[in-house]
Amino acid sequence: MAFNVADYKTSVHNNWCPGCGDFGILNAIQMSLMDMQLDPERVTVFSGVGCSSKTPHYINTYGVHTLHGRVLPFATGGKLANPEMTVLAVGGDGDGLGIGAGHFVATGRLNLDITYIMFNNGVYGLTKGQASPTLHLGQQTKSLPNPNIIHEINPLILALSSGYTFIARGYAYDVAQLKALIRQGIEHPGLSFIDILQPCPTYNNINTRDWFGGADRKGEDGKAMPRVYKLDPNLYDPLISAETTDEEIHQKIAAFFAKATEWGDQIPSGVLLQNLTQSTYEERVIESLPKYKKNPPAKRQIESDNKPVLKINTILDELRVA
Amino acid sequence: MAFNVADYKTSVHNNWCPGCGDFGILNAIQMSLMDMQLDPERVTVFSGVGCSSKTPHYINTYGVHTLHGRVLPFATGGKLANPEMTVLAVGGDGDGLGIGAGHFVATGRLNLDITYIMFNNGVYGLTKGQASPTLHLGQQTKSLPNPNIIHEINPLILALSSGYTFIARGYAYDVAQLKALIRQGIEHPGLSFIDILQPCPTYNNINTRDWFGGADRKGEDGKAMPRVYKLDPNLYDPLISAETTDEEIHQKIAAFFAKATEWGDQIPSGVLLQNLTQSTYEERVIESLPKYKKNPPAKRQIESDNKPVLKINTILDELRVA
Amino acid sequence: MDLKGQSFSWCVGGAQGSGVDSAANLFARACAFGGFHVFGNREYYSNIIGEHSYFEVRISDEPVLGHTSSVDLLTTFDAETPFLHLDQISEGGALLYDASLVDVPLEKLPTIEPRAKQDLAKMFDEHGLPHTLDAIIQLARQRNISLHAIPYEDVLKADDALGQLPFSTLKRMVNTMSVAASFALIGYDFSYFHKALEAIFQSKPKVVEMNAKAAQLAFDYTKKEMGEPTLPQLKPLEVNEPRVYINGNQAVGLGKLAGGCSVQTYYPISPATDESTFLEQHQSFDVEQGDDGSILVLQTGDEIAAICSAIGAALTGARAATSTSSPGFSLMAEGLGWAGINETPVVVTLYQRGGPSTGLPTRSEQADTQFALNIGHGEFPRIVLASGDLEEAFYDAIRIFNYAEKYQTPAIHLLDKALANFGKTFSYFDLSKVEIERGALLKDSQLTAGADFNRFSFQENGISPRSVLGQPGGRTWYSGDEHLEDGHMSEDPINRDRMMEKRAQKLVVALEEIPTEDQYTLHGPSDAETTLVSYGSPKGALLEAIQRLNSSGHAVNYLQARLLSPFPAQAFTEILSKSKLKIGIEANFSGQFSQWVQQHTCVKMEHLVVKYNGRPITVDEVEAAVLNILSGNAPQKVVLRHGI
Amino acid sequence: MDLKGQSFSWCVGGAQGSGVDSAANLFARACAFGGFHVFGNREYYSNIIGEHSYFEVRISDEPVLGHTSSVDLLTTFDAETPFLHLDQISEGGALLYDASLVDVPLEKLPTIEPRAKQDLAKMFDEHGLPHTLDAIIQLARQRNISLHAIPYEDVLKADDALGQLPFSTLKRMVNTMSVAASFALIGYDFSYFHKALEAIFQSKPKVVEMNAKAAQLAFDYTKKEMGEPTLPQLKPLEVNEPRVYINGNQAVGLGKLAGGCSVQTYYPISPATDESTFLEQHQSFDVEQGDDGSILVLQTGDEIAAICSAIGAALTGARAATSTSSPGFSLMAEGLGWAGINETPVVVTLYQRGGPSTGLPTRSEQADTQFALNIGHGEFPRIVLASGDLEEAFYDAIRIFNYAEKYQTPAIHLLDKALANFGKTFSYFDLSKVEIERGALLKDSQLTAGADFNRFSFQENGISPRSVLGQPGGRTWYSGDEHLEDGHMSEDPINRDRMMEKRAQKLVVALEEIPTEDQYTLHGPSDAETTLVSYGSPKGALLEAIQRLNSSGHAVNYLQARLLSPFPAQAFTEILSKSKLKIGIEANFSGQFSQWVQQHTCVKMEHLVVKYNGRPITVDEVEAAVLNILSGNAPQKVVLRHGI
Ligand SMILES: Cc1ncc(C[n+]2csc(CCOP(=O)(O)OP(=O)(O)O)c2C)c(N)n1
Ligand SMILES: Cc1ncc(C[n+]2csc(CCOP(=O)(O)OP(=O)(O)O)c2C)c(N)n1
Ligand code: SF4
Ligand code: SF4
Ligand SMILES: [Mg+2]
Ligand SMILES: [Mg+2]
Repeated sequence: MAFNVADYKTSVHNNWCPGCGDFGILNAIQMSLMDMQLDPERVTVFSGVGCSSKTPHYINTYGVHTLHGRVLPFATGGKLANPEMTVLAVGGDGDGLGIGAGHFVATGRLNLDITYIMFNNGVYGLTKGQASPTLHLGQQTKSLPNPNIIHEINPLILALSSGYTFIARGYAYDVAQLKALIRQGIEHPGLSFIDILQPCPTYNNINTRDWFGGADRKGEDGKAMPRVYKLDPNLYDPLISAETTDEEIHQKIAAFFAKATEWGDQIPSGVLLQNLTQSTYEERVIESLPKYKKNPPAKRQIESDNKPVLKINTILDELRVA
Repeated sequence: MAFNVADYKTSVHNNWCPGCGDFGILNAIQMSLMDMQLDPERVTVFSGVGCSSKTPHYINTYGVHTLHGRVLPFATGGKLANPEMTVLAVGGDGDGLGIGAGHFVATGRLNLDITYIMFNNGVYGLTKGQASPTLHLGQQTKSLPNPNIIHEINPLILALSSGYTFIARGYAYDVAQLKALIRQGIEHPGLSFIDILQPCPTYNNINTRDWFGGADRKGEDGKAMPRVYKLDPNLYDPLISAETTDEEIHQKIAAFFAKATEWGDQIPSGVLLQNLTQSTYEERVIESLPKYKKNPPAKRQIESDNKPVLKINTILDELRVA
Repeated sequence: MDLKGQSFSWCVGGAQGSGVDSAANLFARACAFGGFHVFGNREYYSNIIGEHSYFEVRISDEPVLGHTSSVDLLTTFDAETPFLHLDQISEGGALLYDASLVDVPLEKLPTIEPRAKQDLAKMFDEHGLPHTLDAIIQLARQRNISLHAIPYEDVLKADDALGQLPFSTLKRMVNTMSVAASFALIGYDFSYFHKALEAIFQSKPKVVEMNAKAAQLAFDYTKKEMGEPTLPQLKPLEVNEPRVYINGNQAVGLGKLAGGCSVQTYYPISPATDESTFLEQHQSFDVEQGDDGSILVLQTGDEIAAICSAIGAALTGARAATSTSSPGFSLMAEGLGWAGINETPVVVTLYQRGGPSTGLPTRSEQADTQFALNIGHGEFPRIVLASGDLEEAFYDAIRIFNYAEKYQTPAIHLLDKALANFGKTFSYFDLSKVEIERGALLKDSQLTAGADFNRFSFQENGISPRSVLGQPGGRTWYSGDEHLEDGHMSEDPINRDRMMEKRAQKLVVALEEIPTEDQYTLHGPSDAETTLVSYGSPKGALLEAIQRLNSSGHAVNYLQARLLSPFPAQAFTEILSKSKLKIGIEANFSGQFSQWVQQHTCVKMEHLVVKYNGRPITVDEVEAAVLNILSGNAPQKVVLRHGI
Repeated sequence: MDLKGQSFSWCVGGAQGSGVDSAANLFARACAFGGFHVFGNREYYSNIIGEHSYFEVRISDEPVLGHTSSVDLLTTFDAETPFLHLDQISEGGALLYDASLVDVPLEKLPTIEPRAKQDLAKMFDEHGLPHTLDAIIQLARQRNISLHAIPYEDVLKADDALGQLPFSTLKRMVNTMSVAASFALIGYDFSYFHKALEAIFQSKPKVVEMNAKAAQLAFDYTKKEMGEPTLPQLKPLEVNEPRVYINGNQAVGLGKLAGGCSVQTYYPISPATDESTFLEQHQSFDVEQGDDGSILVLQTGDEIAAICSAIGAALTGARAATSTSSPGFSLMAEGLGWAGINETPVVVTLYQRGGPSTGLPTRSEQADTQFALNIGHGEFPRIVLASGDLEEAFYDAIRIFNYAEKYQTPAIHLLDKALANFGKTFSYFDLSKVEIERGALLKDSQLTAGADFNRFSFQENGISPRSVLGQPGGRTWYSGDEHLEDGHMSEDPINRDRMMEKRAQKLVVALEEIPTEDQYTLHGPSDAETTLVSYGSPKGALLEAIQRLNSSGHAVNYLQARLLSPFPAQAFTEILSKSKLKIGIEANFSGQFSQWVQQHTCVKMEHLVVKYNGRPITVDEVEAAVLNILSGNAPQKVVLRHGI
């Protein structure tokens, strides 16, 4: 049975603003699922709360639209209980790096096999355009009464420090690249993070589609020189594998750092890091609890004819006093 | 008036376990306050909850023993309302990097002028020794039924990614160095983070005083070769100032990274980063609200003969409709 | 048609982002400039652009207390609004619509909710009508609603100058035109419209000019086409006082500035954020003496940080608050408990919204009542003060800081989305009515630098003189653990009991000290046999409803609670015992406030009138529900269901 | 002296980390091996090493229900314990103490609370006694308490072999010696002591050997020095059944394993963590068929993540729970609301501890009652089931998953620190008494892959058949926003009303379906004029107290609530209406459960008996309070203050 892209779409009316970057991301997710021919009923898309977090309602898989900032813990519980499911987590920059920053870090440490896609628009969209954690210091978008006095966070570097083993950046209007990145993220065995530059035409009048596209920077040929560029695989190798030496790792981290901090006129996109040397959380569980592999929590049989299956006496014997 | 070290001590019975590394840190804090001759009544020590967070009760300044994980937001409110106060924030690794990880990141972005001292013992001490976020993957301390399956977080790197502008590491049993580090942290104009390796003799039987001291590693002379060593100022320069070039900054970050990831047989201590190029939150407030400088919230006059001082009509005029 | 009870209800609807709010603002201001009292109710989706929103404006020559279920003039410029609001148009009312949209099929309107679409389709089928807007027009005609079609685009296109402009520009003016046409229908002096237009777009003369032109076209067109007026023709009134039109968020913000709040923390959340934005805009303001009028507004990483930072600030002596809505409030449970045990005066402004969970983020409910009264594990005193209207919201925003400081305890200012977004015209507020009372806050001169100090000293009234962080001579330890008088941790059972009793005592004292009129009000005839028991935003609807009921011979009064904690249980018991029929009225499912009353008085509410569809209770709903109950045919629980 | 009502109370105290728990464990086990029923109560500071802790063990030939205020034998090996516990020793009781400590001055004991120190000093001064332990001995002598001094160190030093060991090693054995000496005083068969010692230190034969030796010395020394026995001499009983000694954390952990919980999330917090540790230790276990007996225990970054991850797991069909205590619970408010609106069966095990805030982290209170019943903004159904003793705790831990799944709603298992740390001997639990009921959980065969599915379909009983994440044919959208039957967001007012009503209906059904005996129990004579109304951990004390009261001619019964939400209001109203005097008894300040009853029944509790010093209510306290109230001299609110 082959799934086509329509199989990943719902009929729910999409109420994002016209021109919102979210549309591109939504398409890319749907296309990557199709690309991989993932059975929509075996996929769950979790989200937080925000414009971007409405995404699951538009994707015809299982969808879990959770709480503001809590997408990762929800997704963690779902994935660990049913590891056979493909799990995507999606949400805004406010969701993931504002109220959700603690979970962003904690989940990084687990390296469980989910893919986290962050719609990074520099604002809290759904609450009408306040500065989000990625809005740069000193910038004043439309709805701010004063320039932003809180320093931005760099999502890529935070992901690195938190232990994400696949770190990429995409751009909402480069759906082809995005689709590939999401697929790579899903295929990566471990926790993937994809930071997506997402213009919010309604509230972010600084990092606009024009700005990312370099409409204000015409080259000699009169063409816009886009700010977002793709990492050249010949010049930048994001892979850390068992063969990579410590020395090389340090070099790669330094290169990662250099790329991750590029901003302004040159904004790299593509895979910035893929680390294959870390075990996943699921593997670690199996090490101490081999039964998990065959019978993860969602699949365990807990009753037989409505009676508990636990052999309780075995445990009671340990506690026996008479 | 000169303060001596006793002026920084309370008569409250200290109920830490005998041999706990916390004692050394407490002493170092008291000594650095004395060193700086800070008036105890102009200092507030905030803490979270945990063994280490009992610290304020032993220091004869104002003390605010807050909630588990919330030391930084409390301290932020206190400092911003009364910026004349010297504010220290103290607490455990669980407090700061477990439940408090979100605030750790968010506060880094503010770069306000407080000093955060983390008692890093690899365990949740007060709740009887569960793995804390800094306990390394695969380790099994005394009270763990199974080896730790969650990857550790590196506090130094997390601090860097979060925007802390002073990052140092101390060791609980090197009180002299610690005292100096804390003083530097307090003197640093901006947010300082001091990660302190703190043996917990009761629960952490891996990263013990002996282990840090290298008791298991005898040199040729038969002497223990300590794992913790001091960064050599001739070889490692942590300072980023207005003069530092972008190129140098990248080098420094790479060097920082290399040092921050050293563990095992070589554990660096000292100042790992001091960045003087960032404005503090207080400075940024003043830029858009110059009145803040002279009359911060705690000092503002809000009434005159019990009557509100607001000239309300000025604002009402803006909203006038008839 | 008559101006019913001197009031006239107007409503404009349309897609979010299409100018509904501006239209309402224009209408309201123009009415206010003409001397009318105005009341506004704003409804919108949790969405930025495209979903259906509407604004009801009710005007009168007397202050308007609430809004009604029906509207006298429904003004529209899209296809969706007539579909959704037809039923709401009053007997003898009017509908203004875009003539070019009559053929728009119901099915082509993606933002109409599936249930509504089904119901409409079914109704059309039953009436043998097409599934287009035309069906609505026909139904309106059947109901004798006066119909006013205006082809906005054609009207504009017919103009030489405007006709040249691109369609997208023209479209941005239909909202203004709909207001102008409305004024034509009610025969209003058009100069007030111009005044309002200028006031609103002060800084954009080009916008004013263009819109004025478009408006004139719409006004003239309507005048020409309308025939005999069917709506009341409104004549401007004289006003001898300056007035403002403000909404609840602004009223509270203003109250905070007046009350000396100098730190506000927040994390964005509807419908609370606008208050913080208002404060950010007014972070610097004029004061009677000196130049220190300022407030520090801190956007935190989440609501946990918001409450904790506010507490940290409060410990320094600054008056500190945080403002939030239901989900954010859920995250403040632990922080509030800390403030409770540490006797810290911190204010939380809570705008309740439709719950549970994310619920109905932009709709109203009073469903956090018991939660606010019980939030936080363990027991600690708290002040919970609930405002019933915007005037109370303003003064309460000041008073609550007094209570917080006098009783050294967290204080919750309980509001809701309805109040946040209700708008109303007011005379200028009078600050001479209020005092700033800082309670047992110690001056530096009352302390001895370096000396020992017991922040939590045992006192008969439970209130210990308070120092602040950094103050010489007031050195204190604060701890979330149970503590001694000096603040150091203690698990001693005897000290524990004393501390619990000390803290609880403060609320006993508060109940004695807070003026009765700030605790509750019995509105209407005190000897009425029927008593409506309520708190908060339904106040306006209740007040007008009991007026109507009493005029029609039903003796009904209304007991409004303001102070929910500490609760004036004895007074309530006495008042309620005198009444034969007690009816709890509130905007939630289970009658939470009635349960609170029952828990404290053991007096049963014989009936509950509740509403939980997220739309505020209207005057008509209250009136009808009470009449229904009085008729003896109502169930124990009457559910109000008006709302679009 | 007699074995009062067949029971004997023993208490050991000492610094945390000095072996108090091991001593108690030894004593309890040895008693249990000898056929006695054992009940234990453990008290300790929020501290790792050094602060005062104690363990009360009460034994009898019948099951012991609770603990008493007094102890018959106070066993000590430090100086602090006699200072603090002297008053507790019963008439005719005994004190065992370290003879070498008599000169230790009160002032030298840093861990005694300042208030206690002052009071003791004052008392010594009044009696003209020195401020040393000797004063206690003298006071005990005055009270005819039989005194047994044992010079632990000297006894050890006198031994050839042990005497050689370093002092630090010797010191680690005084706890064992104190137990041995205790057994000497009650003439117990010493072989049970040895059996217990071996059972406890199974894996450490050297420890067993050394301690056995030291114990023998203490036993012999005491036998020699004690003179005529003054305490009851206990003879072992026959047991014909296997028994366990377990505490509340273990009972709940076992229940979860039996109930099929396969995901447990937690963030460490006292007194809940031990349950999760128990589960981690038993993450793999034997089952009747196959080999899949396992539970995934996930330590999360905080309690917000704990509840959210548990919900995520529950959505996959796994039975999922999280276990926490009061501050952690405060952080779960928002998550619970999400589970509520999304009809997710997630279980929260809540061990209430002394609040507010960090409060008394290792003490007990029932002060989260109303909070648990109202937690979360907005209104959503929830099951709140409260266990009164360890047996109920075990079976309820199973049942609550059934309720959660049948009614598809979050469920709170309400416990407290007292229950967590109470220990009791039990016959083996009988799993044939319980069923696993999964409610409307759909099998794959009941669904059609690829077809549309309405997870929240409207049903008369409110319960919609449920699919799980990843299940073919059950595709669902979950949202914290109000939603349609398929789970997609909706702000339609009519759908909203229906969804609210659907969700609320589930609790109506639950109240009909849950067996009455699992909702509440009326203990004692059903026609008694006086009714004690309570829930949770005071059960044991209440049961024994009403036995005593009825034996002494007072007709008193006790209405125990188990199901707090949905609340059996009608049944309570009926039962309470029959009673003349209603007394609410609970471990908090304001009588929260009584208020809950009042809110639902409007029946007033004439008296409240409350305790809020963090120590569990004892049998004697209940008895005395009720007698006091019956005498007519008691205030409306009686406060219990026993506790050390
Ligand atoms: C606890 C809580 N606090 C605040 C909110 C209000 N809120 C809803 S969406 C949002 C921000 C959304 O910003 P982001 O995550 O960046 O998503 P975007 O809308 O930009 O896609 C906020 C603050 C909430 N729903 N819950
Ligand atoms: C909300 C909340 N969750 C859990 C706890 C329980 N708790 C108290 S201290 C602590 C951990 C302390 O660990 P750490 O911060 O590393 O400090 P340490 O004791 O090791 O110094 C925890 C989990 C709490 N007090 N509050
Ligand atoms: S507000 Fe911004 S992010 Fe939200 S839907 Fe509109 S354009 Fe997109
Ligand atoms: S448990 Fe560890 S960290 Fe806590 S006081 Fe004891 S030694 Fe120190
Ligand atoms: Mg965003
Ligand atoms: Mg720690």
